[in-house]
Amino acid sequence: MELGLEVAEGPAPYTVLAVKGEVDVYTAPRLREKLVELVSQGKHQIIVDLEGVDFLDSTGLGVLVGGLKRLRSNDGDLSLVCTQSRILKVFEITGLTKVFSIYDSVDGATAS
Amino acid sequence: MELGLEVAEGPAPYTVLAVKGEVDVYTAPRLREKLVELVSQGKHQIIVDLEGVDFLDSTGLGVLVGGLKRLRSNDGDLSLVCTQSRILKVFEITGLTKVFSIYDSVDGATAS
Amino acid sequence: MYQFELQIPPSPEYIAIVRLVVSSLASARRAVADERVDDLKLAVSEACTNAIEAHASVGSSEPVTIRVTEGDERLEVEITDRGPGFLPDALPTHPPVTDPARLNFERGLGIPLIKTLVDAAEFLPSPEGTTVRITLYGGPSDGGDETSEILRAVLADDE
Amino acid sequence: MYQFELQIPPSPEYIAIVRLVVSSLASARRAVADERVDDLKLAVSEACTNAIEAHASVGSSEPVTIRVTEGDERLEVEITDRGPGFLPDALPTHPPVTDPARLNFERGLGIPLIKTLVDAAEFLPSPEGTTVRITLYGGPSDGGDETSEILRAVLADDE
Ligand SMILES: Nc1ncnc2c1ncn2[C@@H]1O[C@H](COP(=O)(O)OP(=O)(O)O)[C@@H](O)[C@H]1O
Ligand SMILES: Nc1ncnc2c1ncn2[C@@H]1O[C@H](COP(=O)(O)OP(=O)(O)O)[C@@H](O)[C@H]1O
Repeated sequence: MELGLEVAEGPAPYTVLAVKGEVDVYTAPRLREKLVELVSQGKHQIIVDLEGVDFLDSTGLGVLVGGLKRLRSNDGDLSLVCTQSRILKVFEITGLTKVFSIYDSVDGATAS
Repeated sequence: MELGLEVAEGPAPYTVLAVKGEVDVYTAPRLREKLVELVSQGKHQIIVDLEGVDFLDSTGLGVLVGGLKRLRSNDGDLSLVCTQSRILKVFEITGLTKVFSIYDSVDGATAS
Repeated sequence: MYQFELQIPPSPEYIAIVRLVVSSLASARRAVADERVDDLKLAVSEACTNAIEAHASVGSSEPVTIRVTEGDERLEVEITDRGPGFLPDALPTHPPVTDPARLNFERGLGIPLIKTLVDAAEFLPSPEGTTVRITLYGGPSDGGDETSEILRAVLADDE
Repeated sequence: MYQFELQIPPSPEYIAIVRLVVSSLASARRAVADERVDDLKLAVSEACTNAIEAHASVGSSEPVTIRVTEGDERLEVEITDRGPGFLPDALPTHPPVTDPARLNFERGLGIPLIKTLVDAAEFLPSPEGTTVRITLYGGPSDGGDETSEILRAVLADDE
């Protein structure tokens, strides 16, 4: 099972990380590594695009929380793009809709 | 698991039965019933379109052989449309490429 | 009424297959409403993750067993491990999401998710390991205000 | 090296799930070349069909077991039933396809398919039932003239 991870530069200062596939305990470490790599490259405004994600579990949530924490401690931010109700539901259940800024589109996230 | 079975009238005297999904021991009885029904309605030139079939097992082959036999005994015929190599392979392995006329398209089958 | 059993090596890469099997079974049989299949899939996946971590914590390479039982209007999934067992009611709770310290907690979301997503979740520890029994009842979901209830459960978790 | 086990009720509707599991395992692990996954899927499906029919013939509702073992560069699938057993070498052969009487045979294609599709197929009858062991070796297929060999096997079947 492959996790798709594509990095694209958005309008400065944003970097967009598009995630595709299933994020679970098996694949989440790759997402974590990619986030750590981006932060260490000085990308401190990261938009994680979850539109291509079919499945997201608590490990995936944990990695996103970890990324957010790392970025905030660098005066940056991690925001999310997600419109799929089954993925949004996982953020809602865990209360994380109050922790992350979640947008309808990458444009929406960069316009914020 | 649903088996898709769509009947359409082709240029006379042809009737086209388009099959979609997986044909196995569970779903093949529905294919058999549909063929029996068509024959009993006087459709004696049947083209079975297998382009939408994802999987075909020996039970499915048996049903097609049974249909062919029934039609031949009515001076009719059953021909197939199939271009997918993994499905063609099953006909080849069992020698049934010599029993059925297999075409690239419904047009090819009616032009024969 | 049928039973379906799966044994997987205690390794994270197999959880995707469990999800595939459970969601195929649940949607094929229509014992549960379509929109609940995703809930079941996530709950079972979380329980398998915990089972596999439990085996890792004791160095066990024994298989983890997933048993799916369909009854009248309900679907039950039992995930059984040979790990150390645990006391679900003794788990620590998270700071509220409004507290900045919340960001220090990357874990501990699995069991709250399981409890919220399914109609019944039982945690049955024994000296040989743990069985998590997850039940979904048939019929469409009630469409109630799930989210607020959910948030309350996660934030308070004061049982 | 891992082992994966599945138990299904002896009913035709579950064979689709076995196919899903076996092909997911085979393609995820890359123990076998992609183009062989379809071969394995069909062979396992045929063996499960036979196992389920064997249970039906004796009225057994016991589960059928599918065990997938991955070794170095090979994938082995064992399908075990609790049916009456049979003698694979004593099966009748079909008339050649050129004979019009061929059309009287709608059945008996399963075992020739299994034998042709996989690298090794063993039929292990016992007083308790039958185990069919199917093996695929790793690496890409040899691209040889499979079809003619196949046709010979099916038409002659004179072992
Ligand atoms: N099957 C299990 N066996 C042993 N301990 C478990 C099991 N399931 C959960 N636990 C314990 O409960 C804790 C909380 O689980 P969970 O809410 O899923 O979060 P996480 O797995 O991210 O820690 C785990 O860290 C573990 O200590
Ligand atoms: N697992 C099994 N247990 C008992 N009998 C079997 C088994 N597999 C095959 N057979 C016997 O071998 C025959 C031929 O099998 P097969 O080639 O798959 O064709 P079919 O199942 O269409 O008859 C079956 O009809 C059955 O009598």
